[in-house]
Amino acid sequence: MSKSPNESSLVGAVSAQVREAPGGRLTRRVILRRGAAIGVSAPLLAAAISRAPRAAARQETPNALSGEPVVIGAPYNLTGALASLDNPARDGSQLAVDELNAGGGILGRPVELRIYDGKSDVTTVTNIVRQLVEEDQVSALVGLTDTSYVLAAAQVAQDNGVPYLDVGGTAPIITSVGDYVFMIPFGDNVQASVAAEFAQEQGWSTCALLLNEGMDYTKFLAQYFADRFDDDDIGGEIVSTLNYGMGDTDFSGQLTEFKNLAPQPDVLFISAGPDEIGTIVAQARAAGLTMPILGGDGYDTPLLTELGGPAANGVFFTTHQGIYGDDPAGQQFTAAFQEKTGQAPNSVFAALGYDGVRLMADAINRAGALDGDKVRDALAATQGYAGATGQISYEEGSRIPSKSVAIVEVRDLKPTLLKVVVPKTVAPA
Amino acid sequence: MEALPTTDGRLDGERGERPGETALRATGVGRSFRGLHALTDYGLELRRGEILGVIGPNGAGKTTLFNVITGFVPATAGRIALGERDITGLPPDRIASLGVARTFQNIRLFGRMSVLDNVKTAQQLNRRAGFWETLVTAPTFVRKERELDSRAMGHLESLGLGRFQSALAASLPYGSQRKLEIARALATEPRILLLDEPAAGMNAQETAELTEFIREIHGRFGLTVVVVEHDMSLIMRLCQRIQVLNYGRVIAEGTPAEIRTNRTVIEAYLGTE
Amino acid sequence: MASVPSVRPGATASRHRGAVPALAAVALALTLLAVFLAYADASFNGYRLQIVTLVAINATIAVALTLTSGFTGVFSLGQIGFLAIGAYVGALLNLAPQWKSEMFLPGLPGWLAAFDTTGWHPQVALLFACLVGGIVAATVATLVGMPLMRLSGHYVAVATMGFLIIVHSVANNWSGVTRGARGLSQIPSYTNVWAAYGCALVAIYAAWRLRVSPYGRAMIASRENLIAARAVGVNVHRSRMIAFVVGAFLTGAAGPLLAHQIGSVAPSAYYFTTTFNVVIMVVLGGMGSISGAVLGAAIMTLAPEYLRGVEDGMDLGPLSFGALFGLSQIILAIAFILVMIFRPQGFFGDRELGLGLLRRRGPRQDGDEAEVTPTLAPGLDVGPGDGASR
Amino acid sequence: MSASEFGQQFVNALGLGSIYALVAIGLAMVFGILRLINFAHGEVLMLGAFAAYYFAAAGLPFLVVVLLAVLTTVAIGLLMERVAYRGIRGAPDVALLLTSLAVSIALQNGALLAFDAQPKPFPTPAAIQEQLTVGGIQISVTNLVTVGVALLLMALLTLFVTRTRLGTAMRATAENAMAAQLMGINLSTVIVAAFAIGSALAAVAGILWGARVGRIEPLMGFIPVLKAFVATVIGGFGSIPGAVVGAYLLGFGEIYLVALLPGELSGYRDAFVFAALIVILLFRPQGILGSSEPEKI
Repeated sequence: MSKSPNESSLVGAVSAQVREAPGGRLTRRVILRRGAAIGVSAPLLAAAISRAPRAAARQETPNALSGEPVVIGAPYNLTGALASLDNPARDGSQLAVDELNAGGGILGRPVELRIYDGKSDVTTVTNIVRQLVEEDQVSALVGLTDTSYVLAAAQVAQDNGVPYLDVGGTAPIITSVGDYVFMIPFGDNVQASVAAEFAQEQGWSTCALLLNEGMDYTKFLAQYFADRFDDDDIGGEIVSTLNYGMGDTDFSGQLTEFKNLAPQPDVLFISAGPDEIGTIVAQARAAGLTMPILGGDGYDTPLLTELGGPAANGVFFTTHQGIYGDDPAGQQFTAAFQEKTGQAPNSVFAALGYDGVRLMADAINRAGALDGDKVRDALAATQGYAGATGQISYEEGSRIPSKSVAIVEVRDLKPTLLKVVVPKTVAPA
Repeated sequence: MEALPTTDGRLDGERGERPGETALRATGVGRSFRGLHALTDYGLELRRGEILGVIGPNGAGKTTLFNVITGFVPATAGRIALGERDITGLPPDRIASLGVARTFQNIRLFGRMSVLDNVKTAQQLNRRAGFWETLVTAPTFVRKERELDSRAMGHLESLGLGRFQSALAASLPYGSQRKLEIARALATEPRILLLDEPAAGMNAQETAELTEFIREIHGRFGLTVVVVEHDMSLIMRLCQRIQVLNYGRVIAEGTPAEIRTNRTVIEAYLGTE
Repeated sequence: MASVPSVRPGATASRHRGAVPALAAVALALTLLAVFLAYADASFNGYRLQIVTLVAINATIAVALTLTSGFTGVFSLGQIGFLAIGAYVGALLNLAPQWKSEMFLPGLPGWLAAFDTTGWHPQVALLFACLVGGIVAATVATLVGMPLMRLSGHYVAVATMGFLIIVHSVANNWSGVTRGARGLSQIPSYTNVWAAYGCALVAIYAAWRLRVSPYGRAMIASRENLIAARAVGVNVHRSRMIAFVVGAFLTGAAGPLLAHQIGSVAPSAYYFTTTFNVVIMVVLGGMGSISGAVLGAAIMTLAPEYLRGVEDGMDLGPLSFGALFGLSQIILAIAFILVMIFRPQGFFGDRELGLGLLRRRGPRQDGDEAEVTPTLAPGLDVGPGDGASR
Repeated sequence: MSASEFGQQFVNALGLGSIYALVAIGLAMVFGILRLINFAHGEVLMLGAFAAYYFAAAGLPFLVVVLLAVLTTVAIGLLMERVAYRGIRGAPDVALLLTSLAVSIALQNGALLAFDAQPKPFPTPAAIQEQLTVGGIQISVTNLVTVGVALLLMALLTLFVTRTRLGTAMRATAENAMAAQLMGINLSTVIVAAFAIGSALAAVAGILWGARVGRIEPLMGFIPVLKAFVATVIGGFGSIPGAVVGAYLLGFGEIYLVALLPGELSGYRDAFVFAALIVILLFRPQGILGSSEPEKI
């Protein structure tokens, strides 16, 4: 993973000069203080030691593969607000690369995943994607889980003709950036429609809605759900809509207000991300809200039951098929992940990150070349690819996969697959 | 000594004042801080061209008086007029632009500005540059700035500070800082100069020099001066009239000779020393 | 009376005599910059070109903040709010009409939705957006500044931070116009190095002209001693307002540059992370120094790029370190703490990089008070016609 | 708003305000003495919560866990003071503020590397996860415990600063550091005490926050410290009673704003809170309990 010297010339040289300027002045006392600085960095040293073995394993290249590695760029927000979503996705992508290297590689060549941290900052994300595309000349891009960041990255990929698989951004608008941009997850409109139709089946006709206006995912999901739930053929009614803020951890204000609705709604649709939902569920039950809670794939993490505890029972959500039930691809992924990391995948994003790399590898192999146009065409032609998150096919002209949606209920603290469905009507993207 | 760029003749003509007229009139001025009366029923008829001394024990309200006149602390009672103009309640920068300048008990210079810029900042009070002519560096701006430069330089040199012009104000020796503060106050081209303990921290020799300096600028700029001071030698040598404050009230007023022999003053003030 | 300060004889005269070589130096520097930009424009890939461009955009913002906060001592944490305003204005003006349609932005007024710059020359559209962005930001700054600039110290910091949070909140929630957290994308990439550096030079020039004018002296005086400044007739509120509004204009003008460079605008890009980044640029360079702000911007733009390689994992002898994402932030933070401990006034303090600085650098005194020694008088006290500082 | 809803929200706000208060006290104490707005205080809170998490995982009884977490954060607070802040005492306000921010960033990212980004479920003892129903009002025991603990600690703190030598020295230093030093008060002792007490309170706040929210994560410190910062401003910088009042006002403001605003506007909650803050600053720039002594001229 070394940079050749000439590559780092501009930025490196300038930075080096700049760095020397203060250095000359920081003299004797620096040495005294430097010891202190080590104190600050102790946690990261600890982390370094614990992560080292994984890095070593990555560097082994199986003998069977030969030639220059195929480099796949992986922009992820590994620090900052999005860290808890993107880190599992990165782990999934890394697992896929390890498996590829242990198997046939891509086009018989070893595979390298080049991961850069976008720091949950849009400008940094475009920087790293440009660096991956234009500096490191990666053959394809896989990564990112939130639409705002995906949109910025996708634009760079499109402009440079590099195929890009969006790992977690579920807003259908993503693919409007251009023909090199494909999604791994289904669109929010699909799962929201499934959820709305499921609510009708259960006879839930009034609903209170909680969402985070500040997050794409939750906002879109809620909006699509409300649109479909209102449709004449369902005839549901949203009786209250409340909002919470990015990074909020205390929802008691909103939940108390729901509690005081009279009559109580049949169901709560809580459009929340994985970070919040366990907390919200626990606080909702604590506030005396006993009705079923319904939501999307953001619920699909162990955090739901870890944080929610018994409160998580009676929670329903739509999610990616694969990990649940007896889908072989999903089971295989779960086992492999367990073996590699010592724990079960703790987020659906791990599976999405895994599928992203696997599908990209599959498309490159089908294209038979690293050429961007050919890979794009191969991706577009994907039919019935068995991913860990379900069957992926791109229909003519669409780069959002037609995927079936799983409906899961938490029973006895275990997510239990109810059924796998395709929505009757999809709310327009 | 070369001709000064700032002469008061112009002011006399423009403002239509004659020596002996009332320069500043305070009537019934009071100021209280949370019920504490720092200044009560204060009255003053400051005659144009005189040097008035204000003395009194610590906490007698001398600095409060200056703060009230210059607008830093609004009066809670009474009126203050500058000539015919009522300045009660005006903000300090307005009062400064109407011709009242002051120095401070603890020197307040613009420490990280050069000596020249300290003076220019004060001098520009009467010579505003337009925003756009500044931004595009119009010839008019260049001319104004040159003029400001040479006036300020002349001013500094006439006060014996010329050689420090590009030093930072904070780096000057103490005595020169005092002088610079006075020079800066003069650069606003005031009619009335308020000096708050100008001799604080000086030895007898320096105080004598300062007394001369004040007397000189008083004559040269045709100023009206009010000086608050603890140092009696300065007050007695300099002032034509003295007001004595105690507990925020004027307890005596008169010529140095009168004050020296005033029983009330001796009891209230000199007796305590 | 202790030490008599050393004095440069005939300083005024030498200032005016120095004008010609100073102008020549500025001309030379501009030529070198132009040559470098031409070279970069022709041969750099998009990544490097973006970094070069971002240096200029960040320099513009940092210089504007130097004007707003460094000169006046009024510490604003709201600068990025103006950047956001400029960026959204630029995006809304120059988005292609199909992206402004009812479907995407239902809350947009009809005339703005119909406003079509796609036929314009890109650079004209960009310039137009910068001007409008700057004007809107300056207008908002006038309204916000009227009350806020009466506060001082930490209270301004908190109040301007409140302004930032309000802007963020509006950007996040006013979905009909801003598309909320999703942000606006598909913004055409109009920004090039010439526009970015042109804007930066305008900002530097404006800040410098104000600095060496009565306005600048009033600002610095009110920073150095608020009470003394008022006593010599400085209208502190007015001079703060000028600094605040001009700073907002320059920042607002940089907004469209950033939007047209990144291609998307989202609230998360204009919040605390960016704010602190810019503040660090200014403090690192020296609050009150224009050239310090430029240097700070360059360091804070380039350093993270340079440090990215460090996060990838490394081998230290027998030890092999895995990827350590977050390491670059830690390194930068520790570096910043060290700078603050050993040089709290930043690299330049109040001074400017210029011929004067090089010529006048005296023996360094111990401690951090070096800048108050007369031998290190700031190269700022330049009179008219002196181009020594840039 | 119905009476029962009002009551429920009241308890809620009281709990939230109590946590803000515990954080704000630490901020105000350090600010009063050093003029330092210690943004890294939020990371002390975070590390206290994580310390509690790991000590609880070791199977220790909860009270021991709390005690150990407090000791851990006190050590961290003192280390922070020694390493980062001692070298910049007396530096300009901005330099102090940004240094604390840098410390905050370093600790945040260090924690991200050491603990992983995934939120961890906080091991709140089952006893305080209960719900009580009193007169039709649902009250969570966590809230009651939070309020109780906060009030107890504030009472102890009041005793400390009014009845002990060190406490008096701290107040004197906050009032006038120069005079206090002239009277023989050792500045370093006072600073160390302020950091120690602040960090101890932060650990408790971290644990209470963990119990309230149910999970902990490396980035959890920023929001409480931001809110506490606002609280200290509302109350008057450097004033401990002011910080407490500000914290409760903020707690109530937030909770009731969410309850009162129509749904489509509740996203603007922060905008309303901060607009209110700005208005308060304009009318009472010195804060609610801050003293308005004019600068001595």
